[in-house]
Parts: sequence; C-alpha cells; structure tokens
Amino acid sequence: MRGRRLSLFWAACAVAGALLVAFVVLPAASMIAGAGAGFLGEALRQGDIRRSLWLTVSAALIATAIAFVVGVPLAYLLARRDFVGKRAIEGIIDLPIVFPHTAAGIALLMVWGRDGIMGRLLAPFGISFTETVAGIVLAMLFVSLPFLVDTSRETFALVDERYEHVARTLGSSPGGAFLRVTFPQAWRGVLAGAVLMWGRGISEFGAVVILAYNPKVISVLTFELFEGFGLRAAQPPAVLIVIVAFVVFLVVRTVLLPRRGRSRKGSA
Amino acid sequence: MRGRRLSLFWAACAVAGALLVAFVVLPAASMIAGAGAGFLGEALRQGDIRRSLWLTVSAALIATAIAFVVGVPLAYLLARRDFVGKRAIEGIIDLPIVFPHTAAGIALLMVWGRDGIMGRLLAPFGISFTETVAGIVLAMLFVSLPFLVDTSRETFALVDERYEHVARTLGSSPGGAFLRVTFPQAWRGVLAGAVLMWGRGISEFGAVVILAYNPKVISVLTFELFEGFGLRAAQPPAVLIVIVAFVVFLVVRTVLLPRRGRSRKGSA
Amino acid sequence: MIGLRGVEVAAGAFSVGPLDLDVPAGEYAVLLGPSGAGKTLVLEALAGVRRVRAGRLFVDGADVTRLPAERRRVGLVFQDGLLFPHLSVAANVAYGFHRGNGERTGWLRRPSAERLAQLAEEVGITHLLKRRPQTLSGGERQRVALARALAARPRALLLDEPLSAVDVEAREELQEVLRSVCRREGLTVLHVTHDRAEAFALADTCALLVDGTLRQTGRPQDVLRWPADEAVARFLGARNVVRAVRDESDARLAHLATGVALRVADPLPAAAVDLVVRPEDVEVWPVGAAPPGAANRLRATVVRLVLQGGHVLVGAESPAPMEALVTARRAEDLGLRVGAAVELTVAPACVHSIPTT
Amino acid sequence: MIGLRGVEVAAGAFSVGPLDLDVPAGEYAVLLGPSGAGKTLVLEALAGVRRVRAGRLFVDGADVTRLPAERRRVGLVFQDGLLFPHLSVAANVAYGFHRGNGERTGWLRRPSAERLAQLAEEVGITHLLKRRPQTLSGGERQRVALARALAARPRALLLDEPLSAVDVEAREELQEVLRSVCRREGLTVLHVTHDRAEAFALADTCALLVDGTLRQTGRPQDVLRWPADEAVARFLGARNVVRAVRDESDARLAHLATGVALRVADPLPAAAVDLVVRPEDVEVWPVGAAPPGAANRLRATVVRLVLQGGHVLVGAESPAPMEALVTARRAEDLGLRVGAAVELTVAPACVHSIPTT
Repeated sequence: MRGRRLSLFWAACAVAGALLVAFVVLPAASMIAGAGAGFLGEALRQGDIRRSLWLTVSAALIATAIAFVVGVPLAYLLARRDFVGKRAIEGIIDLPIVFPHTAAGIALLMVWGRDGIMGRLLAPFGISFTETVAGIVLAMLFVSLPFLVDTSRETFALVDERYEHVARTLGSSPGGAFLRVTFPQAWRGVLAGAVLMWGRGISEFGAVVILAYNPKVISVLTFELFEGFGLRAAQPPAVLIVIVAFVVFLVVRTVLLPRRGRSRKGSA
Repeated sequence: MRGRRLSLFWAACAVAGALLVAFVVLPAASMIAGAGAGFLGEALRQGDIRRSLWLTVSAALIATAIAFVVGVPLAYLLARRDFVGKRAIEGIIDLPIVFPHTAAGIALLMVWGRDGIMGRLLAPFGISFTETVAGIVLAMLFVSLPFLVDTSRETFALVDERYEHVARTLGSSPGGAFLRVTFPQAWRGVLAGAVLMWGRGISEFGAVVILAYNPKVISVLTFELFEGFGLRAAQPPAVLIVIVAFVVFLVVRTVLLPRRGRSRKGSA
Repeated sequence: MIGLRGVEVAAGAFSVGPLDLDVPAGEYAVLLGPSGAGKTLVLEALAGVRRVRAGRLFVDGADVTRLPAERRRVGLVFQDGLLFPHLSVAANVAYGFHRGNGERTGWLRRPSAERLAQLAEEVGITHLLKRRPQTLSGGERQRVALARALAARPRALLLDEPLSAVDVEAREELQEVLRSVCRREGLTVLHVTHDRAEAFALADTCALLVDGTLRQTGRPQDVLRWPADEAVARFLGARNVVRAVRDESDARLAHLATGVALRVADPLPAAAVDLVVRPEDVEVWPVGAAPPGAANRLRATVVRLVLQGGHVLVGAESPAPMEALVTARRAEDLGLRVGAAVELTVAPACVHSIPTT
Repeated sequence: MIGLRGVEVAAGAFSVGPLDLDVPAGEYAVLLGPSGAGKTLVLEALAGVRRVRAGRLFVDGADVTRLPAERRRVGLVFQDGLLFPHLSVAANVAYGFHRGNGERTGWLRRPSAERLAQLAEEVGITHLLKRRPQTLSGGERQRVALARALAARPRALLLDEPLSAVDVEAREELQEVLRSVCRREGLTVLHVTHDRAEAFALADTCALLVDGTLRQTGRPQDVLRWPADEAVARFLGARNVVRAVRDESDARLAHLATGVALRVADPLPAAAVDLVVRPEDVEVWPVGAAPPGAANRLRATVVRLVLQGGHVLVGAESPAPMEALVTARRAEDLGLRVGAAVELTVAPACVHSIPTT
C-alpha cells in the first residue's frame, strides 16, 4: 500500500508535467510545421519581410553592442564590489523585466520623444526617436538589457574572486587580472547573455510599436498582417522570427551554457 | 602610477554603470512622476480603465492558479528526479521566454483558434479562445508559466534532498516528505514565482492582442488610446499598470526573495 | 542486525561493491575507509533512498531490499545534522514519533510528552527543546539529530560521519553520548567515517573499505595488530612494511633484502612475507643502551625528525629504512638529531607478517 | 621579513586583532589556530587584497600597508591551489614571470625557458608542464601553485592551509617539498593552518591564534612543553591541567586539592598554579611495578579506555582524574581494562606549571 503511494505521488507529478509540456509543445510544433509547410520559403521571398528581418536583426545587434560596452563593466562591478545602494542598482537594472512593454514604450516616449528631456536635447542634432531606427534600438535596448547584465554578473560571481587575488600578487593590476584571469573564465556566460539579449531584442513588440510603428520590425509586421489580412497572412513572418528565436535558444542552452539550470544531485 | 590605475579601472566601471542606471531610471521616474501628476487618479476615475484593470488582474490570477496546480509538481519532479529527456523538458518549459509574443499569439491561434486542433475539440462545449476572457487567460498562461516553473524548480533544488531522505527514514512517504519538509522550506520561492508570473501576465501585450483584442486588457487599452489619441491619452492606463508592476517587483525582491542575486563574498 | 549480501551501489560512473557485511544485533560497527570510497552510498542504499544495482539488504532479519525507505525503520544521521530548519528542536525530535509500529501512519499515535522528555534527557538536549536549529552549535545539532532518529524507534541506526562537522573540543563528549546511548538502547549501528581515531574509539567491529572493496573486518585492536594486507596496514598507519623471506631452518626468523634478520613471535606463514611494524612499537636507544635481552637490535642513523603533536616521528636508516614514534620528551632526553647514531629494538611480538601475494 | 604591528582586519561583523608578529627573514613561521579564528583574513591583508582596519604591515623592511597587491611582491598559495583553469600548467607558472623587479610590467621581461625548467625541477612538476590544471591531483596542484608563486620572486610567501585539500598519503611528500624549497630559496614564510601536526612538522616558529588574539609564539617544541596558558595547553592536547598550590617550604612541591602532591623540576613561579602534564608523559604500570626511584607515583583506577590509532588513551582516577597515552601494545601487555588498579608515574621534568590568573 505504501509502495503504491510512492508511485502515485510521482505519477501525479509526471501527469501534471506532461500536460504542461504538451501545452507548450503544441503551438511551438505548429510553428515548426509551418516552416515545413513552406511558410518559411514564402516569407523569404517577400521583399518587405526580408527588409523587415534585416532591420530587426541589425537594430537588435546595435542595442546589444551598446549594452555590452556599458553593461559588462557594470556587471563586473556588481559582482565584485560592495557599496551602499548596490541592491538598489541591481533592482533598477532588473526593472525593464517587469515593465509592461506598452507602458515602457509610453515611458520612453515621455523621455526621448519630441517633448521629452532627452528628445529636446538631441533634436538640434537631427536625432529623433519616433518612427526611426534609433527609436527601435532604444526600445530594444531598454527592454532587453537586463539579460546581458544579469547573466554577465552571475557568471562573474561564479569565478572565484581569489583567482584575481592570486593574479594581483603575481603582478597584475585590477584591470589586468580581469582581462587575463576573470574574463577568459567567464566569456561563455557573457556571450550567452549577449545572445539572449539579442534574441529578446528581435522579438520585442509592445515598446517598439509605440516608439516606431515604422520602419516595421518583424513583430510589428506580423501584427499588421494579422490585423489586415488574418491568420494565414501573418504566419510567414511569425514562422521566420520563431525559427530565429529557437536557434538562439538552442545555441545558448546547448553550446554556451550547457550546464545551466541543473539541479544539484548525488554524492559519493 | 599603479595606484592610479586601480582607481581608473573601477572608475570606468562606475561611469558605465551610472549611464546605464540613468537610462533605466529616467523613463521609470517619468512614470512615477506621472502618478504624482494626477494621472493615477484620472485613470481610476475612468470606467473603461477600471473595468480593464479588473479584467487584467483576474485573468492573470486565473492563469497563475492553473500554472500553480500543474507547474509546481512538474518543478518538483525536475528538481528531484533524473530521467531521459529531462533536459529537453526543461528547454521546452523555457521556450515561451524566447517565443516572440506576436508569434506566440499566432501560434496559439493555430492550435486553439476556430480551425486549430484544440479549438475544434472545445467548440462543441461553447468554449472559444478568440475575443474572449478564456483567450486572454490562455495567452497569459503561455507567456508567463516559465516564471513560476523555473523559480519553483530552483527553489526546490536549493532544499537539500537529504532532508527528504531523513524524513523518509522517519516514516514519511515521498508526498509526505514534500508537504512536511520540502514545501515549508521552499514556499517563499514558489510564491515569488507565482507573483512574478502574475506580474508578467498583467503586462502581456503581443500574444493577448492577437488572441483577444477585445475584451481589452490594460496593455491593449494603452495601445489603443495611444494610436487613437496620442501620448497624453495613453498615460493614465500606462501609469496604472507600471505602479502595479513595481509593487509586485518590490514585494518579490524585498520580502519574498531578499537574498536573490547576491554575489558571493568574503570568508573567515 | 544489519546485513549486506553482494551489494553493489552506483552513483553516476562511480560504483562500490559487491560488499558482504554482517553487523550482529546490538553491535556498533564502523565502516572505515578513505574519503570518496563510496561509504555514503552504502548507507543511502541501506536507508532506502538510493537503489542498489545488485545484492540484498537485511535489517533485523528481514529482507528490506524492495521496501520503501519509510517502512525500513532505520535511523539516519548525517554529518551536518540536517535538522529541519522550519521546525523547533522539539518538533524535529517529535517528527518521527507518529510512525509507531511502522505500519500505521499520520497523527494517530501522538507522542506522549514523557517520551520526548526522556529522549531529550538521554542525549542531553532538554535545555534546547524550544530553540531553533539555526542557533545550535555543531555538537548540539548532532545530539538533536540523534534524538530525532531514536524517536522513530529504529531497528538499526546509520551514522554518516556524524562527528566530522563537530569541533575537536565537543567531539569527545559526543562520542561518549553516541556510545552510551547506543549501548543502553541496544541499537545495531553502522557508522561510516574516514577518521581512524573516530573509528577505533567507537567500534565494536571495524570494517575496512579500500578501493571499493571490503578488505578486513574485526575488532579494532585486532585489525590494528594483524592487518590483512599492505594497503590496510598502511592506511592504519603501520609505516614500516618491508619484504622478507623465511629462514630455511627457523620459521621464526625473517631475512630482509638488506641482510638484516628479524625475529618474530609466531612462525612465518609463507616463504615470502611482508613484515609490518608499527612505528610506536619501535624503541629508540642510545647506542649500546638497549636492554641486553632485546631480540631485534638494529644499529641505525637518524635521517629525519618530524614533530607530531606530543610525539616525534624518527626516520632512521638501519640500513633498511625504519620509522619510530617516540614521545617528544623522550626524543629530547635522547638528544636526537639528524645524523645521530642510535639503536632500535623491536619486540618479536610486534612484528606482524603477511604472506606476499 | 614579515611584520605585523597592531593589525586589525575585519570581514563583516567578524574581526581579528590587534596582532603583532615578526617573522625574521628566511624563517618558516606557522600561524596556528582553530578554524574560524581569522587566520585567512591576516594573510589576505598581508597580500593586499583585503584592507586592514588598523595597524601597519611590513614586508622585507618596507611598510606595505598602502601598497596595492601587485607591488607588494608576496606570493600567495591557497588551500585549493586555484590554478588558472584556462591556462596550461606551464602558463600558470609563467604568469608571474613578467613582473621582474616589481616596477616594470607587461611582457617586457619574458621568462627564459631555463628559469621555468629550473623551477619545475625544483618542485617536481617537470612532467606536468603540458597538462591542464583540471587533470592534476590535489598534491600536484599545490606544487604548481607553489611554483607559480615562486616564479614572481616574492619577498615573502603566504600559505593558506596549503595541505588541507591534499590526501593524507601525498601530504607528507608535499610537506617535504615545502620545507626544502623554502629553505633552499631562503624564503620568509607565513603559513596558516588549524592542523597541529602540520604546524609542528613544518614550523621554525609557531604562533598560536586563539579567540582572535596571539597567545604564544616560539619554537614548536617549546610551545608544546611550556604552553603560556591553559587555553593553549588544551589546544595543543595537554589533557591534564589541574590547579595546585605551592608547598610553603618546598618550592618544587605542588599540592593538589585532592591531597595528592606532585614534585616538579623547576621551582613553582607562584603560590597558585595550573599544573600541565601531557598524557604521553604519564607512564602506566601494574601496581607495585613502577621503578623504585620514580618521584611521582600515583595509585589509580582505570575508568575509560579509548583506542586512538596505535595508542590507547587511558582515563584514570587517582583520585584526581589523570589521562595517560600508551601504545596499544603496552596496553595489551598490561592487560588494561576498566576498573583495573594501576600505578601512574610522572617525571618531575614533565610537569609544567603556569601561574594561575
């Protein structure tokens, strides 16, 4: 009787899990099937979809590059030094994750729009963030930068600080220790963060659609086609962007961070 | 000269960090300022915003409850047992994170829409997922369930499995050990996951707007007001939803998971 | 009674066994072996929280191999105590009370307050019952863990390095508690450790696990005196192990390769043997001062002196290398220094011989 | 030369000091204390990777308190080696080569291959140079870490429990390497550990850190023989510490509260003293068999026997409690068992006295 209870408990867990897995797999599989059904080819033949894809990919790349330059040093600082307000800064960097995206678009417009502080500051230089590529980059940067900063910070924190201590006693400056000892051990995590950020950037919709309906990134295009012509018309760009996102995901999970999310197990 | 280099390196990190923090704080502060400027009161006086808020909050709650029932057992299973395909299942559960949201909406429609497998299956019972509350719940559930499952799994994994071993030798069944020993140690993490999921649900836009433009959740309403009447009109609902999201975020970071994201420090 | 019959346990690529071991009812057995020898795996298999790959497990005469952990009635105490952090000390101890006879479950058989008080008294935690586990010292935690295991009235008690997370100062007291409680309750105990001192101080029976196999089982003093093979001898600190051949006419005389001969108490068991001499059984004398009757007298030169606590390990060449352990005081009295000439004596009864394999 | 003057270091709420310590040039000093005494903090402060709260640090005569770590020229070896995992063994060792004279930096002064080969030879890692750190054993890792530290030509070497992650089997060899390399290079060493055996085996000078303060500094054998206070005596394993008063007419006679009197070699320093006797200095005899000339003869009853490796710790009541450590062989010859009557002797020179505070 007790023996049965054992299997019952785990069986219940397994059934619950199977339901959830099916729930996620079904839509994902439909998309993949869509690629097989020729939607992918169809998508790449359409000029506006190709242009939109290129725009999406490059805008996300620019956003990632900007975040890399300012985000990686910040991540290292957060991983290594204790200072007053550190917890607050960590919280601020994570804000975009919970910021509702349409609201993020509104908020960015309030700051960088024609009447915002930054918008007015940059207008004389001919830089505008509404309906421009700059606006797209801005929106992508805002919503996706926590991915790069958090992943980098966690990876740096996993490198034992005492490696740097040893490097210092061997004659390296703090910057030298970072470049010669810490970064070589952490680059996979940093790269994974950059790839995740890029992947998050290319799929952004809510913030981008508010700042720049035009030029149209893939997600805006998908929405427009769906609103205008229905499900079938929206499928080609959707399939395309899902395939890109899945590749990013697979690369991160199997190549860059293969041991992520493992539960602690066993002993000897 | 070396002494200078030390401060230079960390100073550079600090400057980079300050830029990034300012970039995030500025839009967030504008929103908060908006609440002070009376937008919040204005929002709550409008009947359609109040109705939309109630719809958003309750739909996200239902999605979270569903995920709790099936997701927590799965999370425990993933934290404790090794089996073939476990890594794949972990990957599948995380898919919605990288699934571009407009594409997620399209994919869900392909499965649960009038012509989808599930849609046709449930149509005879009068259940439809287009332009209904059920559709909103469905979209929220899909995009936000990884938050609950991942956070729960990580929290369970942090509870040493040997506590359960001891409980078993003291006469508890596997289910009993979970309820009496593991869950009491992990509930904060599970609750944090649920709150995060709920917060993620209320801010969803891309997937919801495809499945159910109507009834309008807050983010759809914000978008509609912005498209129709411009920035000022969209601010009240945006401020409202940002305030709710920030409260969720603060509760999770300071009450439920106060030690999250801390870097490893010090020794003795 | 605890029994293992051909038990093999695996964790990933690592495996241990097959092992055969019997712990008679009421006996305190220590499974001793280097860290990473797989000792914890064996306990986990016995407790029922890890599957065995082969073999059968017995507790109290019954085959428990297929029984779930909660029906085996074995107590488990880990190195770090693992008190349930969300429960008070009293609630930790009371956790196992409900089991009663091992069949009924739930809260049907509530503990009498007396049983809790009596257990707490026995292991000396009465004053701690209201505390939270986080506020206890290492030694206190282990006492509570012991009480919690005893509360479920186990038929066997499994201890996984129960002393190693405890300060040296508190360790002896805890040893005393373990020993006396287990004896009073007539418990059958299997205690695993890598610490020789801990093993010898507690064991009725000592089983040596080296490289995944059981090398020797016996009373600690016997294992110490008559190690079964060279690996065991070295693990137990018998630093002098030297190959020798039996004299053709005198079975109690062993010739070393260096020409020296040693007299032994018992006839040599084979023509080729390994002689084992523990360093504390080698006595050091000024040249010529060894007692006249001594059987094995060796002229030697000191080549190394290492202070070890209150003792000095004396490395000598005689010409075969030989190590002796003398008290720091005696080393000082002898004026030992590197290069000095000394005389070593070894009583024939202190030379143990193992057939060369 | 390494010097600490009133040094205080803190980590969170925990702090250690103020400490004053001098290690003369070329000496091997061991800072010995229980785990968690703050020993690592002291090393980190000396290395320059942790700020001191107060006091001054000196290396080779120079005040380095305000110098950044990379200009202090001290070598640092941690318990777990911490070899850079992305570099080969050879590249690990060569990491510090570029420093040269401590002022120039970068790759200006490339190592000659000979220096690398010579260093590798010296610590015995020549055969490992092409390997990856992950493939090395604990002992090999520590050798590489030592070579890496030496490559930068440090003026002082700081070792943080360098042996504790190494197997017992490899530990002695590594001790030998440490000792000989440090002596040959004339290095000033500060080695911290909680392991008494390790400390005594290596130290020229031994400094005892208990409860955040330095209690005693001196040669290991002196510290063992003349502990400065009761805490030190107990930490070093002198289990018999008993209060006594000086005889009014004979300064070499001490009366215990139980009426027994002990004769000591040196006049008692105060009217009230703590007498310290190491258990290995207490000899056990059958009743009446103690040598007739023995000064301190005590009739006693055995109350406890604990096997400790090749020795037996004999707990006796005489009527004051007294513990003796005899070899297992002697215990067997004496037929010791609990309840037996024995005679104990303690040489007057083995009784150390500390003024009661």
